[in-house]
Amino acid sequence: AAGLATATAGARAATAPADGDPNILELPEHSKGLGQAVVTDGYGKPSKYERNVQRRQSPGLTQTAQASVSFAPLQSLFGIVTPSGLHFERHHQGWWDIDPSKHRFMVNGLVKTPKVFTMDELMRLPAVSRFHFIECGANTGMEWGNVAVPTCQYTHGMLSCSEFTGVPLITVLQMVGADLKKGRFLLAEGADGSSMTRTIPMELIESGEVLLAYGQNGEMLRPENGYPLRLVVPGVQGVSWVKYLRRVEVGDQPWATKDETVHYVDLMPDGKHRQYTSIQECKSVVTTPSGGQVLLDKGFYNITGLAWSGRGKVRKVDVSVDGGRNWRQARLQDPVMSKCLTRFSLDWVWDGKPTIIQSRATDETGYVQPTQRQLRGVRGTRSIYHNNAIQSWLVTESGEVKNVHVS
Amino acid sequence: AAGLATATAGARAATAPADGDPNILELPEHSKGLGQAVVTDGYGKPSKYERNVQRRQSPGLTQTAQASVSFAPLQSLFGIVTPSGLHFERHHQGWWDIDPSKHRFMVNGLVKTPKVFTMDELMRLPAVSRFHFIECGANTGMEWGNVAVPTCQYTHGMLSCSEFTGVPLITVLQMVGADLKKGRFLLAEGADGSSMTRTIPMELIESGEVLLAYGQNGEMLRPENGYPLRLVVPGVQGVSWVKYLRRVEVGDQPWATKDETVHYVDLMPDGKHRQYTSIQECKSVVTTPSGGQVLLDKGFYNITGLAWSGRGKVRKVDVSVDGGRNWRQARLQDPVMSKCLTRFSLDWVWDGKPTIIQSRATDETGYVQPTQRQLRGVRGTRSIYHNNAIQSWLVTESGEVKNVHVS
Amino acid sequence: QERFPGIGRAATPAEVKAWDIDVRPDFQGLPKGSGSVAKGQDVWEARCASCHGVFGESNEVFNPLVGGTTEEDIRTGRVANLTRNDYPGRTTLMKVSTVSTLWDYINRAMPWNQPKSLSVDEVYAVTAYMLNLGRIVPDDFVLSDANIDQVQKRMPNRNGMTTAHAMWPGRQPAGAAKPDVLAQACMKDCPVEGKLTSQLPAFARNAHGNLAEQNRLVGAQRGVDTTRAEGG
Amino acid sequence: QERFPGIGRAATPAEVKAWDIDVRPDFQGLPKGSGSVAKGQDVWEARCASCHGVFGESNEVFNPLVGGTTEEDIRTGRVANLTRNDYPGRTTLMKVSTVSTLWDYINRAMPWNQPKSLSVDEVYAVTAYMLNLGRIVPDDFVLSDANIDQVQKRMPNRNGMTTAHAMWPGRQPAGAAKPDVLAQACMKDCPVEGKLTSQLPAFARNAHGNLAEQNRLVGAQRGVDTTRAEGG
Ligand code: HEC
Ligand code: HEC
Ligand SMILES: [Ca+2]
Ligand SMILES: [Ca+2]
Ligand SMILES: [Ca+2]
Ligand SMILES: [Ca+2]
Ligand SMILES: [Ca+2]
Ligand SMILES: [Ca+2]
Ligand SMILES: [Co+2]
Ligand SMILES: [Co+2]
Repeated sequence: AAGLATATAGARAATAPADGDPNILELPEHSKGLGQAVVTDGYGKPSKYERNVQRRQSPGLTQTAQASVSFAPLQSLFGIVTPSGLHFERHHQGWWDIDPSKHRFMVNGLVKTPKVFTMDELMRLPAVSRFHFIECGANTGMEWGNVAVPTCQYTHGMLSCSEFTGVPLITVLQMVGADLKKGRFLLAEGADGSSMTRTIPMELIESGEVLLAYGQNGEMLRPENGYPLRLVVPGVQGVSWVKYLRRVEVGDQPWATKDETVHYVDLMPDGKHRQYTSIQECKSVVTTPSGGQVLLDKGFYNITGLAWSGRGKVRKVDVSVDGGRNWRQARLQDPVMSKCLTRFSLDWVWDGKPTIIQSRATDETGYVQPTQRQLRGVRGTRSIYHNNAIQSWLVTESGEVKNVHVS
Repeated sequence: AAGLATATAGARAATAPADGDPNILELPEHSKGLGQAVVTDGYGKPSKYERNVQRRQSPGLTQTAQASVSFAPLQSLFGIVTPSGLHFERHHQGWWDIDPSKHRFMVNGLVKTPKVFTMDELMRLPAVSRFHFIECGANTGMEWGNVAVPTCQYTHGMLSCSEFTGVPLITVLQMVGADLKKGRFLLAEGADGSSMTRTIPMELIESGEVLLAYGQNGEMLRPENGYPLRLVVPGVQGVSWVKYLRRVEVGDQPWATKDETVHYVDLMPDGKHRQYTSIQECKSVVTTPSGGQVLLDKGFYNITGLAWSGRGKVRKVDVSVDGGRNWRQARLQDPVMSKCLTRFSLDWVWDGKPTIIQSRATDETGYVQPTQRQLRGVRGTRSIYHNNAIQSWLVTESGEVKNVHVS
Repeated sequence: QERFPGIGRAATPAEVKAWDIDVRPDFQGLPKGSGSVAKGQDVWEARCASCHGVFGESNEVFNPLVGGTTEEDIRTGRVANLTRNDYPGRTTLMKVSTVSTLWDYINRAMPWNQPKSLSVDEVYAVTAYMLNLGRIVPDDFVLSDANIDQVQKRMPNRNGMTTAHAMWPGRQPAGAAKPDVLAQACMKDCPVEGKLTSQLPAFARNAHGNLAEQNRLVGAQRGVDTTRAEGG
Repeated sequence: QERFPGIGRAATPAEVKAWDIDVRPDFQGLPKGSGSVAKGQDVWEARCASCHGVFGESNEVFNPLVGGTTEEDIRTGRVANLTRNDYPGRTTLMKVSTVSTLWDYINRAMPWNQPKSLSVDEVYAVTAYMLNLGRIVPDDFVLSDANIDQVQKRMPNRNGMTTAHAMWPGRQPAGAAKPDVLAQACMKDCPVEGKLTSQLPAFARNAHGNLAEQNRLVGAQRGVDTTRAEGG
C-alpha cells in the first residue's frame, strides 16, 4: 500500500502533530487579510484548485476533432445537475457560436401553413423548464467488448443532466395546423454543416415532452450544446436532440437519415441492424468510488452514483459490494424526476480487502438493468450503441479502483 | 413609439421581404463550413452573444468593493437554477480562493469531544443534494422608501438558487456527541477576514435541513460563494449561510454577533430593532416583463417570474395585469420544492395600453405576500431588511417597463 | 462502535484555543485583559482612524461608528433618535445593544485589512476608546474583563432589541408564533387606489448604466436605451 | 382568433425551397437531375478523395466508405460479412440500406469542410461513383431521379434493417412491445461466477493521461498516479 500512503500524504487531519495541525494553529492568510472585490468576474469561474475537473477526449477514439466527443467528468460531480461548462460534447461537423438574432426556425411538411419564427418570437411563447438527462446512444459503447478505458468519465461520460427551458414543440405544431393524423413522424434538422437530421416519433411530441429549448441551467444553451435552439427529446439518445435547430418537418414516414441508417443502428448477432433504436434504457453507474481512483484509507465511505431511465422514473437502485452476490437498496435523492438523473448513495465500510462494486437500477416500468452477460446474451458484442449493462469496479488491496468485466 | 421601433429593428421575422428573409435564403456560414473542435474549452463558457448577462453592482450602494454586493441578472434567467457564474455575491471582507486540502472544520462547545475534520473526511460522509434558494436579508432593501433602482436585477437580484450538496450538519453533531438538550443554538464561523459569525437555531439543524455544503450545481462551490465549505441554511437569509466555514460551536444562548446586533436587525416604527429575524418570508417577482425592458410589440407574452418562501413550498402565485384590481392564478412549474425558487408563468396578450403588472405568492402555511402598503403599515419604512412586498412594473404605451410604487 | 470509522479526530486544546474566539453577551469566551481609553486612542489613530475618522465620525466613505446617542439614552437603554423618522443615518453605537458584540467583532475582523492583528489588550483599549467617544465610559477608564459587565449596563441601546417576531425558525427566543403582516389573496375587483407614488426620477434614468446593455439581445424584449430620454 | 397573436409568420415558397432539402426513402424531396459515374469520379477525386481515399477505401484516418459487399449481397439484400464476428470494420456501403440516405447526406453535409457546395447533378454523379465503387451500378451508369428507385433494389444491405425492438418510443414502426433483455433484481446469494474476464492491460495504464490529474484534489479519494506501475 505504498501508493496509498503517497496519495493521502497531507490529506488527513488524523496525522496532526501532538500540539495540533499547523493549518489550524497558524492562521491562514485569508483569516488575516482582505479578500477580493465583488464582480472580479461578471461571469465567475471555478476555483483554481478545481482545474482537474475538465471534460476530456478519449485518445484515439475518433479520427477528427470536429466529428468527435468529449466526456463529462462524472467522477467529480455531485447531485444531478451537470455544470454547463462540463457538459459532454458530441459534434458531427464542429460547433458554432450562432448569432441568435439571425437564427430562424421553420416548420413545414404536413401542416396548414408552413411558418417561420425568430428567436424573439419563440421566446415569447409559453415555456416550461424541466430537468432531463441527455445520453449519447454510444455512451459505454467502448465496453461492448473488452475493457478499453479506465475511468467513468470515459465509460459513462457521454451523459449530462440539465434544467432545460423551452416551448413544447406541440404548441408550435398546433400553431401551424399540423396534420397529426397522417403526420406521425417529424424530421428535426440542424443549421450547422452536418445539418443533422433525425426522425422523432409524434407520440413523444404529443405528450408535450419534446421541447424547442433555448435555456439550459438558467441561462441560454451553450454554443457547444446548440445555442440558440436545440430540440430536447427526453429519454431518447442525444443524437436526436438536434442542435442549432433550424427546421422541423411533419411527415407520414421516417426519414432513414445517415444517422438512422449508417450510424446509431445496433448490429445484432444475426447480422441485422436495429434501426430507430432511440430510447436510453434504464442504467446506472457508481461514480464514487470508480475507476482510476485510489481510496484514501480503510473505513467509512458513502458509495454514490447516478441512475436514469429513458422510460420514466428510476424506482430503485441496488448496490453490491461483493461482486454481485448480495445487494442492498441504495438511498435515492429526491426529487426523483422522469427521464432525469437520480443520485443514489449507500453507506459502506471498507475493510481493506479487494472487492467488486456494482450498481443496478430498476425503473418505474419494472425494467431491470442487466448484467453484461445478460445483455450480450441477447445482443452480442457488436451493437456499439445502447450498452446499459451493470458496471463493475474492482477495489484492490492498495485502494486502487479499476474498470473490470466479470462473468 | 419611436424607441420601440429601434429596439425591434431586425428582430422580427414578420418584416421579411416578399421573396423571403435573407437569413433563410442566403445560407449562413455555419451551414456551409466546418465548425470548431471538441474541448476547445475543457471548461466551457457562454456564447459571446450572451455578454449582457452579467452580475453587476449597484452604483453608490456600498462604500467599498470588498464589503459589497453584486446582483444576479434575474431578468435574463430561465427556470430555477442560477448559473454559478451569475450567482449573486455578498462579501463582508472580500472573497478568497482557499486551498481545500488545507482547510479544516472544527466542532466545539457543548459536545462530548471537540473534533477536527479535513475536507476529505467530510466528503466521505453520507451527503444529500437539494435545491434551495438563497436570498440576502437586504434583498429589495432599496425599495423600502422610494424607487431607487430600475431593474429586477437591482430590486431582487440578491437571490439565487442552486442544487447544494453536502453533509447534514446533524450527522456531524451526532459524531461529536453534541448536547442537544442544553445546546439549542449553534454558532457558525467563517475562515475569511470577517470570520463571519451567525447563530443558527438548533431546531433547523435537527430537521436535517442544514448542510455542510461543498457542492453547488454539480461542481464544488465557487470561491465567491464559500469554496470549499459553506453552511446551507434553507429558508434563512444568506448571511447565515456562512462561507469558508471553519467552525461551529454548540451553545445554550444566541451570540448577538455584529451581524445580529448592528446589521441584519430590522428597525421598527417604535424605534426598536427586531433581532434574529432570519426567515425569508414568501415573496415573488415578475422577471419578464420587468423594469428597464421594452416590449418588442403588442400581442402575446408569457409573463413569467419567480416565487419562493423560507417557510416551505409555494402553494400558488397570482398575477395581476391591471395594477392589482383583478388577479389570475399562474402556472407553477413542477417540481415545486421546499425553500426553493418556483418558476411561474401566465399567458398575456398586450393590447398596447399602459398597465401595471404584479405577482403575489402564497406559501403552504397560507401566508400571503403583502402589498407595500400592508408591509409598511406594520413595519414602517426603515427596516432595510426583509422587504417581501409585491413588486409593481408599469408597462408604458411605448412598451417601456418601469419600476414603480403604487398605493 | 463508531458509525463512521476513520473520519474526524479529537481537536487538541491548542487548536480549540486558536479558533474558539467568539465572545457572547454573557461574556463567555472573553479572555482576561484590559486597556485604557488613552491607549485605545493610540491604537485607534494608528490602526482605525484612516477608515473610520479620528473621532469615529467616519471619513467621506465609511459609515460613522459614533454619534447620535445621549446621556439620557445611556440611562434608559433606548436610543431616542431611533424613534425619529427624520434622523439621518444610524451609527454603530446607536444600534449595538451588547458591548460583547463590539469586543468580539473588533477582535475577529478589525482592522479590516489586517484582521486578528490586535493583541487582546489592544482590543480592550480600542473598544474603551470607542465607548469613550460615545461618552459611555469616562476619559480615564480602563476596560477589562472584570468591569465590562458594568459597561453593559450603560450601553445606550441595550433595551432596544426585540425578538417578538415570527422570523426566527423553530422555537423563538421569546418570539411570536404568527407572522406580523397578514395579507389576503383577493382575486376579483380588489380595492386598489392605483396611485403611482414613486418612480425613478428622469435624472437617474441612466444611473445604473445603459440598460440596453444589461438585457439579452434576443427574447420577448430588449433593454431600454437609457442614454436617451424616454420615448426619445 | 389566434391564440398567440403576433408570433410567427407564413414561410415564403422560396424560403421553404431553400431549407427543405431532405430526401426520404420514398424519394420525396429528391430534386430532378442526373450524373454519370464518370463525372462522379471527377467530383470524387477533386472534392472527396483527400479524406476518403481515391477508391473510397479511406486514407489513414477515415473510415472506409466502400468495401465488404458482394454480388451475392446485392442479390439478397443482406450483407453476409455482417454476420461474421471476425470481419474487421464495417463500411458505409455494408450498412446503408436506403440509397436516398447517401444522396441526402452527401447533399447536406459533404464535402465535410464545404457542405452544400455541390450542385444537384454533382450529388447524383458522386453518389453514382460511390455506388459504382461498390459494383452496385455499372461503369457507364447515369444516376437520375428517374432510375434511382431501380438502384434501391440493388442496395446490398436493403433487407438488413429491423425495427423489431422496443426502443422506438410510442407506437412502433413494426416494433416490439417488450424490451429484449429481461433481467431480474436478485438481492441475496445471487448466482455469480465472479470471474474477472477483462481489465485494462498494464501497457494502457497511462494511455488516457495521468489519472491523478483527472480527479479532484480533495474528496473521498485521489486519482491514481498512472505514470507509475500499479502499487509502485
Ligand atoms: C481599511 C479600512 C478599515 C480599517 C483600518 C478599520 N476598519 Fe473598521 N470597518 C471597516 C469596514 C469596511 C467595515 C464594515 C465591514 C462590513 O461590512 O462587515 C468596518 C466595520 C467596523 C465596525 C462595525 C461597524 C458597523 O456598524 O458595522 C467596527 C466596530 C469597526 N469597524 C471598528 C474598527 C476598529 C476598532 C478598527 C481599528 C482597530 C478598525 N475598525 C479599522 C473598515 C476599516
Ligand atoms: C475534409 C474531409 C472530408 C471530405 C473532403 C469529404 N468527407 Fe465525407 N466524411 C468526412 C467525415 C469526417 C465524415 C464523418 C462525419 C460524421 O461523423 O458525421 C464523412 C462522412 C461521409 C459519408 C458517411 C459515411 C459514414 O459511414 O458515416 C459519406 C457517404 C461521405 N462522407 C461522402 C463524401 C463525399 C461524396 C465527399 C465529396 C463530395 C466527401 N465525403 C468529402 C470527411 C470528409
Ligand atoms: Ca463516426
Ligand atoms: Ca454595511
Ligand atoms: Ca481519518
Ligand atoms: Ca466559544
Ligand atoms: Ca410577429
Ligand atoms: Ca421535405
Ligand atoms: Co451520439
Ligand atoms: Co446579506
